[in-house]
Amino acid sequence: MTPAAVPPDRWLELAPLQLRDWVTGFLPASLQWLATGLITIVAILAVFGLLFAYLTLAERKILGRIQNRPGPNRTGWFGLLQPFADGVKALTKEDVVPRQADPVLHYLAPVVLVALSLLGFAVIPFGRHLVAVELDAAVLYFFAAGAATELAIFMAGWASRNKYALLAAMRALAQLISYELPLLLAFVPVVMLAGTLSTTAIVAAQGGWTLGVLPHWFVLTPWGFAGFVIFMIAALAESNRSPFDLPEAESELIAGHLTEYSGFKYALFFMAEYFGMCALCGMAVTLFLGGWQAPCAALECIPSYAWFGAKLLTLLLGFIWIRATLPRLRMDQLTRLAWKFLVPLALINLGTAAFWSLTAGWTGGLQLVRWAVALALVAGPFVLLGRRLSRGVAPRVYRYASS
Amino acid sequence: MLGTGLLQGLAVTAKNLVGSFHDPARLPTLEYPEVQPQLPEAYRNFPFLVSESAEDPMGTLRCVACQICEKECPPQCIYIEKSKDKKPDAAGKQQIFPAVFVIDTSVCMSCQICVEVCPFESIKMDQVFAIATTERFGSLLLTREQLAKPNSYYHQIHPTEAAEVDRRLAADRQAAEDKAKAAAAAKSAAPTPPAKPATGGPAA
Amino acid sequence: MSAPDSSFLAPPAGSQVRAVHDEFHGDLLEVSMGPHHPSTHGVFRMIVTLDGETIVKLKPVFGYLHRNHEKLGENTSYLASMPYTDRLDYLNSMTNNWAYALAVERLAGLAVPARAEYLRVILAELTRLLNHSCLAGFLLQDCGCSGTPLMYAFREREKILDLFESLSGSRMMCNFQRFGGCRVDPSADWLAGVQQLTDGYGAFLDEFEALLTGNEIFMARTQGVGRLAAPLAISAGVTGPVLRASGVAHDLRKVDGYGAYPQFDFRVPLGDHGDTYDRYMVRILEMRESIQILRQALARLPDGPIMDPKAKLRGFRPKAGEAYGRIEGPKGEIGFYLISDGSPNPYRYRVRPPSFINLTILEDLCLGHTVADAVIILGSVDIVLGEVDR
Amino acid sequence: MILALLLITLLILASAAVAMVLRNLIHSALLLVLSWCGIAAFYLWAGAEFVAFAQILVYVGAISMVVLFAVLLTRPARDAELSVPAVTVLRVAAGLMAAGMVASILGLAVLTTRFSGAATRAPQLTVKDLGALLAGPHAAALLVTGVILTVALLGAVLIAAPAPAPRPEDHS
Repeated sequence: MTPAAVPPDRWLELAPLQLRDWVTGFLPASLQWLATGLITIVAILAVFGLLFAYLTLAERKILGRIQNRPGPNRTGWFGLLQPFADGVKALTKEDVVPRQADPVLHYLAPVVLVALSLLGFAVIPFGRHLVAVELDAAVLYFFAAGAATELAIFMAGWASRNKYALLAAMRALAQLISYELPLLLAFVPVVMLAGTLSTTAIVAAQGGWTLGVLPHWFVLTPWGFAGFVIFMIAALAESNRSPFDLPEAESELIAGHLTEYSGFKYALFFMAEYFGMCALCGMAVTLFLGGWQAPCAALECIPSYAWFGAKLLTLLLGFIWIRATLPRLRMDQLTRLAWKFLVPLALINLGTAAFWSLTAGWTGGLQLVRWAVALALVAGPFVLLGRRLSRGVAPRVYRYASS
Repeated sequence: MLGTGLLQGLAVTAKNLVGSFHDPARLPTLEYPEVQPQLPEAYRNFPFLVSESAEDPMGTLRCVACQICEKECPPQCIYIEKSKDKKPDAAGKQQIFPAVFVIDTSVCMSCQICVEVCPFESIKMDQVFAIATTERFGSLLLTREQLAKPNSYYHQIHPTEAAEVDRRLAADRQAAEDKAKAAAAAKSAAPTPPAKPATGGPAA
Repeated sequence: MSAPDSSFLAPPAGSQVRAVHDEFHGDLLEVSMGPHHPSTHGVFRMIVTLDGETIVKLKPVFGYLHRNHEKLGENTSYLASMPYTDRLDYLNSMTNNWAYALAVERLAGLAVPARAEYLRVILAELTRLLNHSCLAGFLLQDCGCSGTPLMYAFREREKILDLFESLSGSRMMCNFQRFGGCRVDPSADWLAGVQQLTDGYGAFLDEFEALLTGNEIFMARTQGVGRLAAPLAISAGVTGPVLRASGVAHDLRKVDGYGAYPQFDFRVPLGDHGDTYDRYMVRILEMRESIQILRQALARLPDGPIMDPKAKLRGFRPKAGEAYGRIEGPKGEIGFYLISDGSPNPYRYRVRPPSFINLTILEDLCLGHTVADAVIILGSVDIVLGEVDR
Repeated sequence: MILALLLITLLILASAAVAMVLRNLIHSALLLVLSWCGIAAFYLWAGAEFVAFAQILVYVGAISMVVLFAVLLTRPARDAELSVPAVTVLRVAAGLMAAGMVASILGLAVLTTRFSGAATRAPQLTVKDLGALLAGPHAAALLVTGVILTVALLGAVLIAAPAPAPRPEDHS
């Protein structure tokens, strides 16, 4: 048994960095910073590009299995070549631009969307040493980068000159305005407790274990759990995933803002959706699930980026699972859920976190009191606000005709 | 409490996700071209004309071109032209036969009405499962030659029904023979000489 | 459309039609939903006028699938219309067949043997299970589920279709009923298959309900949406589960007591609100009653012939007169009205399609709701365009 | 570094100018967003990370939505009518007046500010320092701004809210 501070296979942990340095070592010193940056960008693009490709396949497979059918399995072994077949198909399809459309915005929208959705990856720490840019205000940067994505969706919807697309554009705007707030409010407690806006510092703040098995992840505290749930709900809405896929709303708006898109531009939208989803899930892992930290001390021998990947995939699987199960909300219900439920809960959660932070010194029996109060502060408002939210909506008892 | 319904639903989908790996009832998909479907005996798609023998299908068609099916066919996809001459049928009786018998399968809706109204058990339902042609018009217009299939094929696809039909036909033939015999006996009892029994075709 | 209305206090958005344009709300948007829209259940078209997303006017347009069904019926023999009835409501060919057979039997004075009557009940209730399962699946699909409930419903529907196929030879276009009875006598194997299906269907319904009936999102989407008041339902001639969801106890199986239904013990579920959720739940409860009917019918299925010996296939010419045969189809009252002048073809052949008549109230249900609601309201009315357009 | 500043300035001014000239309101609004992004870039250039990201979050993420909403909701949806009406003397006069007022306020602010002699680089502030400043010496200003914004928001809601809907189930 080696001490946890110096894991035996440190080289695996550092392998990506050493590989990078080995490659840049061939270049003159003046160009090395550029090469390092480029390699980081290429690595992120490659990893998440592949993740996107196989996430689409995994989504179709899992949706299929949940729906009692095997899913795509014709292209390659277990359908493993399906993403590439889809890519070739999207590339070779005719790119139809409606005559009435605004050609510049119609073209720009998917490009802007993909570009913006990639920005967020820069500040997520994928491993102990793997973060593209160390920023003091990294969390703020992440959400600033994500804030503009719905603008691109609006551009797509408006530029298509299609009534469904226009409706989708309006929905996208309303959805963004509504869910930006709970998303931001949900991570404020984390910033408060960690005392920093830097992602690496937030992950570092969640390090360590109680008794070597209980990690100090924020999600394992009452306020952290509540924050995590609010964050994930808002993240679902931000990435336009079911049950918040209102801009796309297949059964209502045909394909929403995508109605007039075809070929590779259409694929770009999907790419952006999955990138956004991955980025938000990655941020959730960073903020609440301890980032790249291993769940217990004994498992620290596994490299940190593997833990990050495992947590990320778990959250993505959850997204797919939810998509397979839940029906879509209506626009007014969507905004009501945000303003009347998530925002108050997030604000109360801020108070819970403040309480937690102030009572950090309590020990022994007081520790129990601390947990009880915090749990009550989380569960009480949830039950009360939930009752208010679902007022007038309940299962019914039916009568039968008398004859 | 808010959320219990959602969790219940998630539990159901999770059960189905896991079930699809071990419970065949939760993965009923047949992977078609590799796994061919088990068609039930009653399955019907497109009619065919029954001939007595596989060697000479055109000579042994049961159809006598009575045109009832042509009249009754709801989408009117059958076209029949009667022959000018006659041929002996299975029982050796001289019958008219269809000189032209065409079914437009692009119109046919496999309703089985022609089979039900046929008094001669000569048109039956086939079990065409995969229908794809390279050409829209000619390939879907089935002629007499394409439609004729031997009785053994009928036995193969609808064994129960075919056996019953054979029994019925045999009974009819028996009854006809008995009747003919009785008539012959009556004739022979009568003073006039008996007619020569028709034992073969004219100039076989 | 473009004349600006400058009145400052515009009437509130809602079920009233307001000015086409005002300063605070902008333009009304006219959207043509359909005929190729993913959730209009076929080639149905709704021209909706939207204020924001609220519907202020809805004009249903149909006829894209018109096939001249009634005129065809007048120009072919009685028997030749039978396969065409399969194609009216292509989910429910068995009940369409029965309603048409019932009308012809009344016209020609044919009696149906007891075994055939039981068989018809079994097939009609299987059809009801099939139709209601599909409807629930489609409705949830319209609510935005990614196909999961629909796939579960189709999984069970497949079992029923397999039974239909092994009995009648075709999955959907069964063409099974004949004037004076049924076409094929089922084997013991087939009946065992029905028994097995009946025994398993309750468990499927339980699972299906666990999936979404108690789902908060689904309840919020459907409760209070598309309310249909009983007086409007009655005056519009609405029938079937849509009518019963509005609280009107009108089920032809009880009212007419046709076929073998009086011999079975079953209940008729009623809704109190007449909204989309009630229409959904009434169908789920009806399926549970159908299972009860199937159990009883299978247990008591009598032996005997399945055809009236007087019935004949060729040269069928009922005497001059008229008849109306109606049954409680899964979608409502499906009726056939026939006038005979003694010839092989009916003189007049008229269908009373439940989908079509239930659809006439669509605008009343949708006004004041949003586009998203219109889709699920349409789904809950349960239409099949083959029957609407005929 | 000066080159970067020039580029950023060019971007801000050009997009703002084009936004004013364009006839299509949506295009103008989107160019305005670009101009805001330019301002954020300027903050980044100046080393004020936090302000830059806050600028993007607030202006690009939220204010732009409000602008677009306002344009879409108060204008007919058809393309032909989305353009701004032609220039009239009245419009020019009003525009000039507004511009003059803004310019005079800004000019007044610039003129009355006393600049210290030597231009130094901005001190490297961390987020923590910013927070301490906002919650400490400038807490009153922050609170007053918050109250004013809240009041403005409430007023907007009151003006925009339709008469109470008759249907109880409509909460939108």
